[in-house]
Amino acid sequence: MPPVAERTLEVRADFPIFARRFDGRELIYLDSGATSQKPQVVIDALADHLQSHNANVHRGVYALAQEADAAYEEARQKVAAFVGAAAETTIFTKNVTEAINLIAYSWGRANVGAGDAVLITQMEHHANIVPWQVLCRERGATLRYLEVDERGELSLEALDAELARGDVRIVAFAHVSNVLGTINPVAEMTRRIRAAGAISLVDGAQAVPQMGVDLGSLGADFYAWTGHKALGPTGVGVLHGRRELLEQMEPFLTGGDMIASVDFQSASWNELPYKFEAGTPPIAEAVGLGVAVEYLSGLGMENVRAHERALTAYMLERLVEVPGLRVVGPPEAEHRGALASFTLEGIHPHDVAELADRGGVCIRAGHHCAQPLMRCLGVGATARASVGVYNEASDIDALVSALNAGREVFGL
Amino acid sequence: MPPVAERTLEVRADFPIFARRFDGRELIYLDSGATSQKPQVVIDALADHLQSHNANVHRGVYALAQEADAAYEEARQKVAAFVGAAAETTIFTKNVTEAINLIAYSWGRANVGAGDAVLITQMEHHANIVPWQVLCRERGATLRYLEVDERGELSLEALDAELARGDVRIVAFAHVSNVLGTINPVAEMTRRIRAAGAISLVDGAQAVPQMGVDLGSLGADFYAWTGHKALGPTGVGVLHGRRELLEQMEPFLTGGDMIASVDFQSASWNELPYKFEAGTPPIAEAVGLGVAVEYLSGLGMENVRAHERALTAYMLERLVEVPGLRVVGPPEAEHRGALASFTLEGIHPHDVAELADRGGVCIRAGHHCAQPLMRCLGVGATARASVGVYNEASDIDALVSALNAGREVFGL
Amino acid sequence: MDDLYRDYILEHYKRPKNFGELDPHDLEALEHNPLCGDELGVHIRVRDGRIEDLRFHGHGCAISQAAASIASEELKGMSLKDVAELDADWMIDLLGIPVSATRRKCALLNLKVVRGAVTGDRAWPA
Amino acid sequence: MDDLYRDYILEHYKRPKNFGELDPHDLEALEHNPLCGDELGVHIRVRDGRIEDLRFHGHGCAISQAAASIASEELKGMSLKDVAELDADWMIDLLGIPVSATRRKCALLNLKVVRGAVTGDRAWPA
Ligand SMILES: Cc1ncc(COP(=O)(O)O)c(C=O)c1O
Ligand SMILES: Cc1ncc(COP(=O)(O)O)c(C=O)c1O
Repeated sequence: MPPVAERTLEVRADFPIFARRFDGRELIYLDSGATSQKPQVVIDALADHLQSHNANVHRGVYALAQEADAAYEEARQKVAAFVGAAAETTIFTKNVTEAINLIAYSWGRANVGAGDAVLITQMEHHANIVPWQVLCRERGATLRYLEVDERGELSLEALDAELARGDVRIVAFAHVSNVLGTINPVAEMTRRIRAAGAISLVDGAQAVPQMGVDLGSLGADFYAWTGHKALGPTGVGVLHGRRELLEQMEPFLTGGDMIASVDFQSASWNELPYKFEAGTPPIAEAVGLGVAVEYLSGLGMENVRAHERALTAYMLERLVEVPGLRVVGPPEAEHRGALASFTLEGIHPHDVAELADRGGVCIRAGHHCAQPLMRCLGVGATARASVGVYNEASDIDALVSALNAGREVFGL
Repeated sequence: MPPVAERTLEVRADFPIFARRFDGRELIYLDSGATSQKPQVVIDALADHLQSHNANVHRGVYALAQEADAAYEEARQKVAAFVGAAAETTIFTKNVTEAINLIAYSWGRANVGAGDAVLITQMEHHANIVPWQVLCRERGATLRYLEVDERGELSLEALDAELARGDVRIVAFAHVSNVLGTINPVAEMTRRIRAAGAISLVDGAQAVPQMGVDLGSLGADFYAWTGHKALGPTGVGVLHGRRELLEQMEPFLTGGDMIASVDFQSASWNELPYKFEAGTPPIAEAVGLGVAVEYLSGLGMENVRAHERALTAYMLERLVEVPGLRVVGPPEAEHRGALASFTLEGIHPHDVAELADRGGVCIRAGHHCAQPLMRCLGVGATARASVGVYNEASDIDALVSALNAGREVFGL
Repeated sequence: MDDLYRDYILEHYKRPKNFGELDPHDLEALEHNPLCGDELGVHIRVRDGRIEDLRFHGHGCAISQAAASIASEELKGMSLKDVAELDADWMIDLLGIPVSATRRKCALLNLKVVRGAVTGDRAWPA
Repeated sequence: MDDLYRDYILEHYKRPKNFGELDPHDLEALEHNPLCGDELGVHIRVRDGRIEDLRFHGHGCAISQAAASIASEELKGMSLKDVAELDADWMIDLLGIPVSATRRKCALLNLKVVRGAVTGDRAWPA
């Protein structure tokens, strides 16, 4: 294996936050799984839009409004193309959480009833759990979980067995787990799900930022992700859906822009994608996200993945050097996204993160919005280090040093 | 009456968009009712947050995450204080449309049933109509409309009569109409509504940007508004609610951050305001909005109102000079917000806006997301000119010239 | 001279051709322009697989009214099969003025309505 | 020396006082720290309007465990009326270390639980 440095993207200078110093120290950011840092081009695009092209979209006749309109729709086209989707079936939401809620409300309430089942997995983020709990309780349906095995993976046989029960209407699962790092075999899963007559929703929040995603070959009915983890601004998420499904669905949020016509007692809906975008959308944020995916495309998603996989492999290698440290999820970097969640004997994850911070290293600790998974893993919380395009091998070294120093503080 | 110029705020230089030229001409922006332009300080705050303080909120132990947290919560405090609300009952949404949907879903589905009525007014924006149509259809309730009189105003007697029928559970109405400009007597209305045992929701989208709003004296149970019309960024809205009501309500969007604890089959909710903020919020946008309300407070909302009222009075005066022009809504500037909607005989509003654009003037044309009101007014659409803090009397003059020139193009 | 509001456009706007009702008729449709709420309907009489006669009704801006008026002359006598294949370019060319992205729907509303009446397809012409 | 992880904090963390169950007990409560999912419960035995004895159970970080351990000694013998009036400052002072905004909930979880058991109030101490 070539040394990590050889395969490292050299993009840190594109990200202004790394110019900051914290008590004189550089920022060592290993929390991209929570949110990514933003390249200057994205921030500039957002600021430039507000500075020079700001107007409301969809209704203005004047030149400035047409610029705003064009910028917003161009962003939609870029974002759609980035994952191989069509613009008309690409809906801007505020985050992936809203996108999943949209499906649970609009598709779910019309298609899931008493005696039906919703199937999710033990590795889901709360955003892909709680909306289904609410739906199932309201509709008298059953919420079942696909098990995660000791490697942190799902079993296709278990999926087949669940589908064979004949009551599953929708299977909602993460493309990449935000705790285990597991990369799920989406195409194989959606094929089975479709064959069983069920619908698939894939939570791509962790996947889109770090690997090439082609919705054509993944075959998901719905695919959702979030801008702020993909080098984009906060305040914007994305939902892609199969046209026939989106067309059959009732809208979720209602109000301006999503209507064709409103009478006193009833309204008719606008065409896709507007039917699902009620009110003034996150215009400048979408423009920023368009530039973010352009930036990622410029790097090449295969290079992004190679860079992050190499760093992850290095991280897995180095972390085991720390006594008492246990990493959860698939052992091989090829099978996981760019993160490692771990526990450290004798130190609570919260304290692990605090001690890492003393070494200037930013990692996350807690349940990572995946409490059911924590229960399956038999832990209350874990610490998690996650990498992005701007990380380097030295960041991992700093983490390992901080952890070792932390063990000393705790007298271990 | 002193000349308009005397009472003019001199803030245009704070807004970078006015440095732009369109075919060599300055921007004459009379569409603040659709969205406001943004002062440089707001854009800078947004960009600076993403550049130097970006991290996800609510869970990070490290210093950067604490900065992001503090910035987000400080923004909440500023925004709450700006309208006299408490931070814990101030919820960030993506726009006012989401805020109203939140109430219609969460409060409405639990409190409006068959035989009940929802009362709105004929002057509502689609955002305050369609969610109630959906709710009433789902619950078997009745949607009724308070009439708008020939002055473009509501009648308190008509409100009393509606409330006396005893079936009204909630009254939802605009503080300021986005078409008529009418300023509704909110405090008197909420007093009557409360006395009748009903709940009030006020759509403050047009009010908050242009007048001092003090929720303490307005007495609304729910009050919602939107950042992008109040000099803030796109992608952020605000909902204020009475604590007891918010506490009793089920959440709307569900997922990360809004939970206290998640088990396999059920979850418990976080405290206010987080219970209603699912997923990663519009962090940088909230920070920007915090600076926007600070900027407005710096100008003084009484000065903002005085400036815009004077311009509106001037606009009403000048517009009647144009032959065939008819303004809708209250005739006196004291009784209306900073806009004038009008029709021009012989020219469709869409063409009016197009002709204004040839004079470099940005105005809006269409139904302004208020189709039921259009029907009441007996028109399909109107043109609308609306002013903001950065407008000057010369902008009105330019509009009037453009309209006159437009009449000539149409051979009128 | 004005680019958009040419004399013939304004002439068609002020005195649109083939506006009104047509009874009896064989096909009809009604559509809105969601941007401005404008409404345009059509009545079509068919003979031998061709549009024998048609009338528009509704209200709209100069662009949408002129487009409907100008198109109505061309549509008369056209086979339903040919109508089904008409695209946005046909209408924009026929109109003969530069149409901005925002006003495109104004120009295309009549074609949407006519195609809708003939084929049932309610999509905007592309 | 470490600001936060002082010797006595780590000592309380490793060997917390008054942890376990207390049966029978008169009052109890259980709360989560929503930030990390940590869980802390308390059992309280009351005599003559005072806390006669108490035990915490659950899991948490060094700050939350040490805070519970340190507080438990002070709480024993305190009147329920006084317990109801304890505020965040009391706990933070008692802990004796600088607590960041994020870790504040860790430090206050035990007081929230105890006040909840005594008064039914589930709000975070302010
Ligand atoms: C009175 C009123 N209500 C609601 C809205 C909707 O605001 P938003 O699109 O930001 O949700 C607007 C503006 O479009 C408005 O003027
Ligand atoms: C797998 C996964 N799903 C959903 C989410 C929620 O994303 P957001 O908070 O942007 O809605 C996250 C990130 O927090 C995630 O990692």
